[in-house]
Amino acid sequence: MTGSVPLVEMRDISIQFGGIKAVDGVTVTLHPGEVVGLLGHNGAGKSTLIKILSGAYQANTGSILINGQPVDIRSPRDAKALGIETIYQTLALADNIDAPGNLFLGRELMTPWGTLDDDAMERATRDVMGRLNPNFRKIKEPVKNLSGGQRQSVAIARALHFNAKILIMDEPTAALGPQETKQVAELIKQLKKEGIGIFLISHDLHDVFDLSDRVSVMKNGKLVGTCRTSEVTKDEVLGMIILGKLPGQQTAAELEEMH
Amino acid sequence: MTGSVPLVEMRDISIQFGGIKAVDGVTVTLHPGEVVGLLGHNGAGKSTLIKILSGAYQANTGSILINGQPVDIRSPRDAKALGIETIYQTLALADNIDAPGNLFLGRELMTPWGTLDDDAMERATRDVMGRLNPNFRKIKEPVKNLSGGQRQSVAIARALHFNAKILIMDEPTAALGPQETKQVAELIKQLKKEGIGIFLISHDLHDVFDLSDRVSVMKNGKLVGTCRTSEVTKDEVLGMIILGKLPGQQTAAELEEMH
Amino acid sequence: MAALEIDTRLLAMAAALVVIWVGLDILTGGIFLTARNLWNLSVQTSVVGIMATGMVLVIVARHIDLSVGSLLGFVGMIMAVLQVEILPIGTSWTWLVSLAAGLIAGCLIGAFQGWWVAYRAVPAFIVTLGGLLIFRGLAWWITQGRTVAPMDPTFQLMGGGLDGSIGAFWSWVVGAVFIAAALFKTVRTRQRRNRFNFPVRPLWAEALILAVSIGLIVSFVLVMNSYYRPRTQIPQGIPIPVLILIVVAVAMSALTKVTKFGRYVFAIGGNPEAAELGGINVRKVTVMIFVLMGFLAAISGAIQTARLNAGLNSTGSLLELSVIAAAVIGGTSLAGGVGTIAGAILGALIMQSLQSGMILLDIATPMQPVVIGLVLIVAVWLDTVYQKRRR
Amino acid sequence: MAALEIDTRLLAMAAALVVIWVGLDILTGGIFLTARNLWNLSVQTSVVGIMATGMVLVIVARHIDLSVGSLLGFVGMIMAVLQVEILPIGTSWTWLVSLAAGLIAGCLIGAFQGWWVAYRAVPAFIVTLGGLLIFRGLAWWITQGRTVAPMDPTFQLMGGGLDGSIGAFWSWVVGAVFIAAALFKTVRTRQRRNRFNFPVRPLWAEALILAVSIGLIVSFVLVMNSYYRPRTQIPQGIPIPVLILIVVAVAMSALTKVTKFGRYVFAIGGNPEAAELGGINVRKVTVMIFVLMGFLAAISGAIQTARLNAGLNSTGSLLELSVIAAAVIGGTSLAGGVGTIAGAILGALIMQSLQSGMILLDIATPMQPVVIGLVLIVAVWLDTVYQKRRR
Amino acid sequence: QKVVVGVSWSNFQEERWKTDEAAIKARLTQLGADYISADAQSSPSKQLADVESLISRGATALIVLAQDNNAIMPAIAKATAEGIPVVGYDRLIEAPGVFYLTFDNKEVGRIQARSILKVQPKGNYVFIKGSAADPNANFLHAGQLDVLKPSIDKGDIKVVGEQYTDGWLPENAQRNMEQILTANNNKVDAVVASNDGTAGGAIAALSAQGLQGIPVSGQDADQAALNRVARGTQTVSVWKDARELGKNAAEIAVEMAKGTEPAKIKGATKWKEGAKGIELDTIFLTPVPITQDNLNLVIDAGWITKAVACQGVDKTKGPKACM
Ligand SMILES: Nc1ncnc2c1ncn2[C@@H]1O[C@H](COP(=O)(O)OP(=O)(O)OP(=O)(O)O)[C@@H](O)[C@H]1O
Ligand SMILES: Nc1ncnc2c1ncn2[C@@H]1O[C@H](COP(=O)(O)OP(=O)(O)OP(=O)(O)O)[C@@H](O)[C@H]1O
Ligand SMILES: O[C@@H]1[C@@H](O)[C@H](O)OC[C@H]1O
Ligand SMILES: [Mg+2]
Ligand SMILES: [Mg+2]
Repeated sequence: MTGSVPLVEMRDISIQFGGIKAVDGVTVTLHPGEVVGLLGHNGAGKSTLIKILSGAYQANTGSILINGQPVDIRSPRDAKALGIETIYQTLALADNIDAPGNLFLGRELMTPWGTLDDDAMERATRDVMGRLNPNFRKIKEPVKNLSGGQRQSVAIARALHFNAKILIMDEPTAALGPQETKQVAELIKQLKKEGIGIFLISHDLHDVFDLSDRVSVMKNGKLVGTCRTSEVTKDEVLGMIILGKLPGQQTAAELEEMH
Repeated sequence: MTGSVPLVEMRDISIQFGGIKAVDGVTVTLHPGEVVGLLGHNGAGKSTLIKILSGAYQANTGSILINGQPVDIRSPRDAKALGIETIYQTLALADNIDAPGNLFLGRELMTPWGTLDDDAMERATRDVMGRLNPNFRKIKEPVKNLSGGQRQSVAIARALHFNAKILIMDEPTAALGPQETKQVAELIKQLKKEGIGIFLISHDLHDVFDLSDRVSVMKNGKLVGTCRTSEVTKDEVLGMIILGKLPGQQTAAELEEMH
Repeated sequence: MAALEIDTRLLAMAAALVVIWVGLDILTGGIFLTARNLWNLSVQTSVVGIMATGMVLVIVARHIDLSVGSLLGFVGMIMAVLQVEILPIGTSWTWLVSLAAGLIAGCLIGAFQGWWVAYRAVPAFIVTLGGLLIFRGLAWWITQGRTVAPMDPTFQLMGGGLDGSIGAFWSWVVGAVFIAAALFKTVRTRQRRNRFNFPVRPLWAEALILAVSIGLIVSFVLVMNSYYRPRTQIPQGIPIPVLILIVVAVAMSALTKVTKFGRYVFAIGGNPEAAELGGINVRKVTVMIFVLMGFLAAISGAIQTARLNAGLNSTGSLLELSVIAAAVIGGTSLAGGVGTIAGAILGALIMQSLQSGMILLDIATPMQPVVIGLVLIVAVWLDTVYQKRRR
Repeated sequence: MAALEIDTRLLAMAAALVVIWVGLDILTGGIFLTARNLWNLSVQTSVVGIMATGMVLVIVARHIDLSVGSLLGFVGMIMAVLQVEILPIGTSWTWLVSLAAGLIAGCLIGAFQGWWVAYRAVPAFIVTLGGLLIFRGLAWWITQGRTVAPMDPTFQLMGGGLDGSIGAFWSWVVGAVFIAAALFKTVRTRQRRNRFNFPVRPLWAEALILAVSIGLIVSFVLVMNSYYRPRTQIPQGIPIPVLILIVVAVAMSALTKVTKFGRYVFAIGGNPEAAELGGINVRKVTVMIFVLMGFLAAISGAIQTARLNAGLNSTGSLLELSVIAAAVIGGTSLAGGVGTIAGAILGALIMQSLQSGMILLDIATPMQPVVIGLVLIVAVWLDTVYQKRRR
Repeated sequence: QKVVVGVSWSNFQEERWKTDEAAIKARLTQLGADYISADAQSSPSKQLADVESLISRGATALIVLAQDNNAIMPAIAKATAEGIPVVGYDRLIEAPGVFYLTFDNKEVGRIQARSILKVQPKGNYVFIKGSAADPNANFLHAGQLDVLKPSIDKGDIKVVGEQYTDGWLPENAQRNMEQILTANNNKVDAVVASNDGTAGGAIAALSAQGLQGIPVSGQDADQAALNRVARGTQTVSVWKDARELGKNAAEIAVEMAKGTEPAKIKGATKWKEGAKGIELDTIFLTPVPITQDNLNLVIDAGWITKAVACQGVDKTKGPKACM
């Protein structure tokens, strides 16, 4: 798989805030039907890296290739046009608008008269939310009145509903309950089958190991390395995260230290 | 332990938003040196319940007793005066202020001249953050420029620094990396030893089982029940969360269904 | 009550308006609720009302426009100068060309201000405070402070002066159109919701709401038709500026409720960053909002200039405050994300009723702003309390 | 450069001011940078500058105060009436009592407005818009529009008129005090940071900053002392209103930087909810902010009234706009949470320099607001650009 | 039917209008007519609404102090259509049938200029004009130039500063004066200020430079201004006896309400020198310059008490009226 043209290639990406490099020369790839876990300590630069792909930030240097073609992503609109959907760590919901409004934000369904088709959007929302979070009732409520997990469900539903080719999930289940988390895991497997490429950021090593084909680990803005999950242990990955060294370079003593 | 006077008793608490009961007749208790896990699906009412204890909301009905004495908590100030510290799910940080400023917000250290002692606060912050999140450097940066996990570290540090008697932690590790999460777990064990009572809300069943003495499960605003973690299995608790039934009432078929 | 599914906040405001009207009528010994006064009141409300609908969008999107008064004055002056000094006097198209030029100028100024706000990230407060100074200065500069008069006779009709009403027959036609529209909308909504098996209002509730709406429309036309031209028995009917206000209100209501643009404005107000991340072209929408505001201010400028039958450099001074106040009294939140067109118009009506009421009551001049100021504060406070209760 | 650790934003503004000054000096053929003009400029700046320091806090806490102009006028009128019509004329304490009464009135009005904002949750925009109307009305109402004059001679000194300066000797004393304070602060800071082994500025940087500060203080005193009393060789020295401005600026700077209150104001601006959850009594702090604003407006009211040597009902009209503009040009963010006192005073100075400069240049009156408006927009834009760059 | 006279005021910012109002009210009461009023607060559009309200309230005659002589026309048209007679008060309203009662503004400007010219025939002159938004400011200035133009042309008088005063606000006048003094290094010999408020601001600026005492003009005979005249810091204030104007207006309004034609009003003369050349029936009252020499005029007339006018005046050196 790694031989073929990757769906996404972020090449030598750097960005700095006020002189400090938040992401520093990072290269990652993603193939169709693949899940790549992005790991790293807090502040490692994971969110910043994927926000460059989703159009929220512009890299200072480096390039992005989609299907081998260099692309110029200058805004979230550009990313969406390329089939990149994102679940942001901050959720990015319009608090004063209800779930259907948020779900279809920027891609509203219209009646033949050219007006918003609120009923159709409500219908669709009930469907998708029903699958994701069966306890969810507050369809007509502004999302600011929802609980943390309910809000996250809305954000997930929005990214899933629009046939993405590339999906970015930044801590998609941080606020979700066990049942809802399982639903999302199921969904990821489903999407994988459909050939969608997924960047998954999560602090839950179990989840990442269950779902990812490869993991890329970052530390202090730099890429430590990328491994196939089938070829490393959880402890070795933890070593990458904490020590910032590739599995081959980790000593037994260092690994012991971690526990 | 359950026999003695509880440190906290929230008795028959209800609150409603726009006619809908978010919390409905819930009673929970907490003893000194005890960790009580609060579980439930998204939107079950966990955050709302503990916000009543922390003074952010006022209950419509019900009463709160601290050490057996009824108390009237009308504002976060009242709660703090009673030794109740809270880590909010939303973190509740002032984005434009740096980590020391947030850590000491409302309880600033002063010089003998009656002015803010910024140096002393910076010193103390470096100490506590160093323990919690060793990668953390951005002491003088407004917290809006921190990563999700860095922000959460600041919120945790704030709650821990002031010798709480009662600690409320609403998803304290949702955004934390594996190493940072472990630090927090260690801290909880440490605080337990010191006789502090802790309400812990988390979606990570593993964590909750590791750390809690008892778990209280909520569903749709109501209390399903409370169990000692030593007396139930994870699956039974999952059953309580999803089915809303006590372990004794769950049928094998229902439990099977869940998987 | 719940079955009616109506915006109770608007209802509360309407109730407040009724209380104010009845109170003023009693205090003025029956002058306030005469057809003549209501007719005058409606004309006086139109200028602020039209702009308040635009201000709702501006404020919902978390901006503010302090320049509308100056903009109105400047555009009014442009139209006046065109009619009096540049275009040939007395042709059938003079009024049209000058009106069009004014509306275009309003849009351009709006675009100019919107550009600074959207593409240069200068806070709207500053841009429009600058605009307030700039356009007031330019209005003066055009004629070096001279008043320009009189306006083209056709143009004058927009002001609702002596001939500026549509008469009894056309007033009834307008009423009939609105009744038909209300009926049509009710039926369509039921059809569409039934399509998805969504719950609909019970029939009795639907009927009640329709009956009240029709009743209001009919009473409005009746009142407008009971005010006669001076010393005749010929009914005035709906004044043209009021007709314009009605059209603007309907159009703006539709814009906020059933178009993408309206949805985006609210989304931006709820969370500008989220709107951007959601793929909305926030900057474009922002410019559009200010263009719309400029356009509406230009309409108001035309009405005001026509009504005064003169272009003055001072026209519209301090009007921005009334316009913002109308929007806010009408339930628009200065924190953004919340507001309704109908509310803004009710707000304008309340403000104007108080203002005229005080003149009728002969309250000492310096005390008039004091009363208005207090009412403003108390009105918004009551609304806050009411909102909290409902939560 | 980095070793200097100074607020580069303030530095950029100071640079802008220098550019404007030099530009105006060239355009006016050397009139602008005469001691006389700078002396006048400093007096003219004091009224707006004093209020702008308070406005910084108001805006940082996510509020706004539109009433300061009216409040100033109302309080000024109270003081004038007390001096001329109520208290015995010519006693030694007349000015003191009336001044105290005015300051108390300012605080009370501030408390009144703050109470509505904090405890009744009415947006400050509305409360102070109401206040703008109310206090302007009351200022008129007190004397039914009559001008009240002349003021007590001692009181007049506050206006910086003919005798209202402290002379050469005391000006040097003031300068010396400031130099001593600068030295003391530098030493203390180094001591404290060394206590914790925190990094300190390199000695050369410290010395450079001190040298520049002392240079500025000395030049200021020199300029104030090179302006002589008319037709004499006696130096005027620092005018009293400017002295008041300096004291206010220092006090407000300290308030924002080294007190709990200041910290809380910024926290509220950053996230009001978080501040409340953090245990801050947000409502009390909010009331205090408005009390402070009222107090500062009252001081300005005293200066303005003394300067005009008359109480007028129109004093302070539209001044709120200059005050807000000064704060915003000075880097205060209307979104809350960000702002500095020094910036606000620089902002006031820039605005006033432009205003006086245009009169010296004899720019047509109506064009003056046009220029000010454009500069306002461009200044804030440049600041935004600059801020973005630094990120 | 009872006569109800509605008075539409343009504003009350200047002190004089309160006196006008009192005079109108008093005379109407004597005549047994009702007084109703509204204040447009300097807004022409509010004035239109005001007139509408006055008509709603049953006015049978109107006295209108126009904020703007053009924008007032629709209001006049409404009144005329309703058959309500109108007295144009103090400021010209050029519409057929309106009775015009005034002091001529241009004449006021001329008086101001003449008084200054008399004490300072040569030198550097400054014009502190009225509000740019008030057309009256230009009429006044035109009158001033009528008188001063020859001297300016000859070069006797040099205009070294000329500024409008935003909103007639004294503080703006003060700032402008300060800048003009700076620009001319204090070489200013006379100030033609357009009313007493702006004169006050200008004098405050002059005093700060120790220049109090150079000639300054004004108008309205404001109390503070008369006191300045007594102290010698202001040269002249043009007194337009508002009480006379008010009393006359009340009488004319009542007569017209009872059906008297404008032309039949006692003392009315025909006049058509307005911009549009419409023939109006008018009565002009004469404005009087008040200087130290005739200060007693206003005191004797009861316009101001001697105590207020002469407050703080040196009894030995002060004007005769204060002795
Ligand atoms: N301010 C509010 N206004 C209206 N409804 C609210 C408000 N806050 C919470 N709710 C509702 O109350 C219910 C309980 O919310 P709460 O935040 O307590 O859930 P939770 O158990 O903490 O969920 P999560 O695990 O997702 O954080 C939810 O249905 C939510 O929509
Ligand atoms: N807008 C910003 N301005 C300045 N610094 C920023 C900004 N956004 C992020 N940073 C910094 O960049 C670094 C990387 O942040 P990022 O959010 O990418 O971390 P992360 O790996 O997603 O961490 P987490 O697991 O905590 O979410 C952090 O040190 C953060 O403080
Ligand atoms: O009397 C003056 C009046 O004529 C003018 O219009 O406004 C200013 C007043 O002082
Ligand atoms: Mg992140
Ligand atoms: Mg929660």
